[in-house]
Amino acid sequence: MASVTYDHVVKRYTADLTVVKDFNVEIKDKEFMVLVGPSGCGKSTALRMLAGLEAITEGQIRIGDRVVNNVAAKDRDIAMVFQSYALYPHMSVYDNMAFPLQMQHMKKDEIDKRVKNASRILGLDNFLKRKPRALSGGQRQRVALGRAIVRSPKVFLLDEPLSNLDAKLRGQTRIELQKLHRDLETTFIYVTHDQVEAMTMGDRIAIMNAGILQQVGTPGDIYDHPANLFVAGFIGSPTMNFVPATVDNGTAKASGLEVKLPKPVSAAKGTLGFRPEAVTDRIVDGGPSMKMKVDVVERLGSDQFLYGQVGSDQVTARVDPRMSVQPGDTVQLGLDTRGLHFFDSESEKALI
Amino acid sequence: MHKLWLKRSLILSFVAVFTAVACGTSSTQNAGSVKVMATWTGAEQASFMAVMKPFTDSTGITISYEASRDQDALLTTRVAAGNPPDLAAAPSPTLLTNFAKTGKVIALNNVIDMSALQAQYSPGWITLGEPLNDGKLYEVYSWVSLKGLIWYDPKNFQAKGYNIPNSWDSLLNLQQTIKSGGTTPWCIALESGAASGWPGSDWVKEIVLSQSGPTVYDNWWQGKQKWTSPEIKLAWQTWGQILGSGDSNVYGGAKNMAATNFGDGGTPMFQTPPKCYMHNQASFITSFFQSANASLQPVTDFNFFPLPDITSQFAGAHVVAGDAWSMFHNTPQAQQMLKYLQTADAQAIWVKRGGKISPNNKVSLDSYPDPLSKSTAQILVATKIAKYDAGDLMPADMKNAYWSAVLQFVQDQSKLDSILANLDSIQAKAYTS
Amino acid sequence: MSVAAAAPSSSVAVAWSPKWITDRIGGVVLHIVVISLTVAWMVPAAGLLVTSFRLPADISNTGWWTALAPPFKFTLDNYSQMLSASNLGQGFFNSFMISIPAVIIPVTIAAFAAYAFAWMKFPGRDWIFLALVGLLAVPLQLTFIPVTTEFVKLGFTPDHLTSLGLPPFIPLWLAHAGYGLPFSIYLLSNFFRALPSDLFESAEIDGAGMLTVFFRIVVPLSVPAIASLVIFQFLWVWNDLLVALIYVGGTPNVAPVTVSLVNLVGSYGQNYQLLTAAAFFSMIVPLVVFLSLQRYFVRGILAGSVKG
Amino acid sequence: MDFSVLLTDLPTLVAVIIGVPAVLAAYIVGGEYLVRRLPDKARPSVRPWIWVAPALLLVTGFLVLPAIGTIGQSFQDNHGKFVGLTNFGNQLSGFPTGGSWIAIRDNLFWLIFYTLFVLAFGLLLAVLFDRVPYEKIVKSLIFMPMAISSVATVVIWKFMYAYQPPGQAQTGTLNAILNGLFHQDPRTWVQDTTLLFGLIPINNMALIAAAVWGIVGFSMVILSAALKGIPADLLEAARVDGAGEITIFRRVIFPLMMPTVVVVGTTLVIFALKAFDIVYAMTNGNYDTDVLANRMYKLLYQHFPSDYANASAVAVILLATVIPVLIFNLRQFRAVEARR
Repeated sequence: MASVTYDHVVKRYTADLTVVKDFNVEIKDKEFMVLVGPSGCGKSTALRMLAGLEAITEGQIRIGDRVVNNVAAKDRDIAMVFQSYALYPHMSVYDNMAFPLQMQHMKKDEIDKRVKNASRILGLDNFLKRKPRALSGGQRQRVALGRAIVRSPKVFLLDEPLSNLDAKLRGQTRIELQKLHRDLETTFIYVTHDQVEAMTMGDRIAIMNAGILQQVGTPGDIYDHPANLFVAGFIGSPTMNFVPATVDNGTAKASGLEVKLPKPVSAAKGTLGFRPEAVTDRIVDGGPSMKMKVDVVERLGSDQFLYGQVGSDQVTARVDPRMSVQPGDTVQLGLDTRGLHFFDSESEKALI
Repeated sequence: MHKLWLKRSLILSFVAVFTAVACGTSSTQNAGSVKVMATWTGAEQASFMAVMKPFTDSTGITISYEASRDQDALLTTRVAAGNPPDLAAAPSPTLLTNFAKTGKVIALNNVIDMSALQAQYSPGWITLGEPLNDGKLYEVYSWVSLKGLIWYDPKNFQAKGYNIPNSWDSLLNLQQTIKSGGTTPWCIALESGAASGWPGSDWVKEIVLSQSGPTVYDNWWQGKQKWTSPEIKLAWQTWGQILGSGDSNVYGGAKNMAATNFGDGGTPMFQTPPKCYMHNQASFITSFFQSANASLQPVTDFNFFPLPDITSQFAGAHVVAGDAWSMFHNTPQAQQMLKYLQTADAQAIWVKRGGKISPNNKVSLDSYPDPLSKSTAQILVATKIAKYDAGDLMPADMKNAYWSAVLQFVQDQSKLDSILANLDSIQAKAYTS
Repeated sequence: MSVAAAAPSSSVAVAWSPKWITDRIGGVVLHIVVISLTVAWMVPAAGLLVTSFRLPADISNTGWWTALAPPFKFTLDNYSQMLSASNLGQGFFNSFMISIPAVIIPVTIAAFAAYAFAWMKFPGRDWIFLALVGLLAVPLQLTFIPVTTEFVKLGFTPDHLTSLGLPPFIPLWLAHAGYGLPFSIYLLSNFFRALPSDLFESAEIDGAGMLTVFFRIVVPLSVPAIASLVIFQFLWVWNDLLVALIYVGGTPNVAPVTVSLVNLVGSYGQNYQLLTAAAFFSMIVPLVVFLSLQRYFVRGILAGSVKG
Repeated sequence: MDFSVLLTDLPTLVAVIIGVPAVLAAYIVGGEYLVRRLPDKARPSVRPWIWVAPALLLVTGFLVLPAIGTIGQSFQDNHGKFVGLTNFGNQLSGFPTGGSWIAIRDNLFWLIFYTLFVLAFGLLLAVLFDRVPYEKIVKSLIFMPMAISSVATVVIWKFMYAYQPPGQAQTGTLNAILNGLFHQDPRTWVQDTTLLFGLIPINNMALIAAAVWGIVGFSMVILSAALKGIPADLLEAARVDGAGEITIFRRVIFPLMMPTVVVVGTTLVIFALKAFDIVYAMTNGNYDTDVLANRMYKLLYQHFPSDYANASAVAVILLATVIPVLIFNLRQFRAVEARR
């Protein structure tokens, strides 16, 4: 088992097309690391460089202590699950899983043992003789996983493995993957554009945008302390409320809200950020409050979301489901300052 | 040096793979063999092999025979590549003469028995083999054929009381008589794939020879007589008389002439009632008659008379053709074979099998298997003026244009002047290259 | 883990519904169209087949269809004459000895080259590929003299090779390969290019070398394209006359069966009716090749490989 | 037939069964072995050349060098003297009937009608046959003409086009139909230069039809293979979406088959430019049916001594007409490349 280190890694196709810029991450041994970001952010390229499918323009990638820049893909001791699964259509499930082992010239009975073991873990026992075209999407996905598992690689790479599954299956598989990670005790690197997958599965998350690493941290860390406006907006659903504000004497002023910042900031202008759950129906005495003209009410049973106008800004609030509100009502809401963020208008960096 | 290295390594690399099997496959032919290329296929191939059998039996020399009707392309490529056969026989000397010009064939004067040749062949056949006029023999003829045979069905002639015409005028009278009887006198078929038109060209050259004589004929194929000259034009017009205006003397008219294969040309003669009474073609046509109608017998069902003389001055003039041999490698075996082929004994073998006539005087008329070939041979022996097929002596461009001109002429005889003018323009270029 | 059943839901058409009726009519029309097109296409060949059982006299006097009505006057003459053609057995053997390598060599070489053109990067790739396609247009007749001239200089002639104990057909094999390669590479590389790249990458990570990827993934997945290429190349080589005459010649020990068959006809075209029987005789082998490879033209060979 | 040769011709037999595969395998394995010796970095730049080398070598020897020689020859006379564009002048003078113009015109007919018909029929048959359970049988029947040698094809079409004068029993299939069913006078199909629909002389069309008949199996087989490569679920999805069969063909099947259509189309265009066999055997260019390849053949082999100079000029004209097709291919090729 091994750690993975990206050390000032750059991927440049042409002089003016750089898809990964100065990428630095250290992924610990046995860690479940999720690379997340919108499509085209360079996360897949970062993964493919690690897999050995793309050349590294600058910098180093290390697996354990070994620099793998010039090591062929097959010698990196990694396994990869493709978004498309990339199953060999002319081979049976068994042969698909046996293929990487045959490539290592492993003995027949050892191959058999490993394939049987993997198929038991994945519940594929009854399908070993089938061809991929006779399998459902979820089964194919598990064959793809199986093909990676049999090799017991040092590092497991997964490139959006759930995106071709339907919602229900995706939920299940998410849990199974986490279980698999625990069982295999291997480093997992998982690429996705879905922040829910990232939040639920990752030990740590690395968020990328436009080829640049934005923030690395545990899900909780990133949720509570986003490093910048992008991360704050990307993680969490519904998204964080952003209202433009001016700062005067430690107090931020927005169109419909005034709040004393918990910490002094140097900027005079910026964006106030607070998650919907920080906006409550409980108003603390002396605490900040706001008037919301409610446009839409969403009741989810366990939660109730209000979407409306505060001053000239759009705000979402998560309130007690028992509170009775109708669209068109104007309600008075409080703000929990513990969940308050302030982002610099220029750098978009979090100042609070 | 470099080439040699390349050659060796190429061969070695293959040898390396095949060493296991390259054991003692030495095909030892003590007497050697001769590589021969000719156009005889089918039954003709069998006849040629029969000719060569006594030779192989007595000398032990084997014949490696390659037959192809694509001889023009094949032999041209072989010669250009430096890999020609030892001997080649061609149905027309054009190709061989060209190789003589470029020094690719060997003069035969010291190869064959010239005195025997002179004793046994009429001088015309020997002169034909000296196309460069440098006193050297490049081609020698083994078998020949006579053109200008008018085929007819004696039963039909008898039924109508028609007589064999013995003069040109009586031929024209006969065709008029037949026509007034409501039947077209002639069957003519010009289709011959890539060589379409040649049967009509036979008509024209036979008329030129018989009408204007050998000097005009020779000048004509040598490119010294213009196509628009009065003599040649007259020959076409004379053929036009045979065709009749708008080809009305020919069964099916222009369309049928163009669309019918020369091999099927004579068969309408044998329908009842006959569609035509006469058909001009060389002697090979009898095999087509019999293939289309297996019950037909020579002499009783079909016979021929030679095309009547046109100008009395040139009476007994006939167009002939033949199979010419040339030598590309002067090996002892090839020499022996060529000497064998000029003998009466060798030539008589094929003569007896039918389909060929020998140019050798020593071949007895009794060798001919049937009355028709015998009378052909008699005519040939009696021929006062024998001239080789003019088309085959012309440059290929000229020959092809000549054939095409035939096709155009039968479509519309009134265009004769422009057709001949076009032939002149080709003549001006074709002989220079 | 739960197993998501892949139960195909078959929809049962309701009999006599308007859709059911139009479907039925559509089906009947389809069959009529397919069968009549096929029959129309068969007419010329059927004419040849009937003709091949007719006497020469009938062939030149009446149309072939008249033979289909009484009195039936069919004959096997053409076939028995054709089968007694000189050198037919040797010609048949030679044809196989020519055709098999003349298919294996170019198809193998083309497959490798096509893979390189489709999936490897090297300078000038596109231009070389285009030039190859352009070479399809070179008239073969033009190449005979320059190439055979070099072969003669190199001792690459049937006689010389035989004297070395090598097969005399080597020049012909190479010629058929050279002439067949542009099309072969063009066809295969088009097919290879359509294969999903994920498969190659996945195999690469799995530890497969280029050769393994090629033989275990590319080739099995390209079976339809390779099968059709094999058929075409085989047909061209089997039916070839001119290239064989040029590169090995028409002597009986090396000539392919096409030479024996075409030489049935006399130099004036006598007995051309034998070609009708010959056509069917020489067609047998290519048709067997076609029929036996037809099972490789399967649907959806890539199904299940990518996408869910 | 005598099959005793099987025993006598042992070296050839062994070469075919063992030698040829052995040489090929030795090259492949040896090449890969060499590549593996190389440093990691050098491999990707060396390997492609090893893979394409045998193909390039053979093609260079058999096609490229002769083609270059031809281009050189086209600017020289038959004695090797440089004559500039004289040969092309010969071929391109006398428009519209002189030089090569008739052949160029007829090649244009071939280019349009042969390509169009073969492609259209091939596509139609592939799509229709795909829907019937007896596909294999009908495909084999349509394919059969491909297996007939060109010599026999010519015999077949001579029977189709045979002509007897009006009033006679027709022996040609087409004239029998024309005469028997439509009560029209028989035609001399191969000689008749009347325009068909005011577009193309009947005899040119007759020759093209014979060639089309012989080659449709080719386009059908390749297009059918491409058709089978289209995932069934895509078609099902389209059907579920309510698309009619024609719409499905136009919007789903045809676009997906486009790369293959381009390959087949390109090949056919080049076949049309090289048309030779049928024309040579049936008319040898008479009755205004000449084509460039036949013209070149005549100059080379029915012309003594061979007129290499003019034959080369004709060949270069033929080769030059391929360039637009190549440019189209390049664009298609780049487009596919960009998509992946």
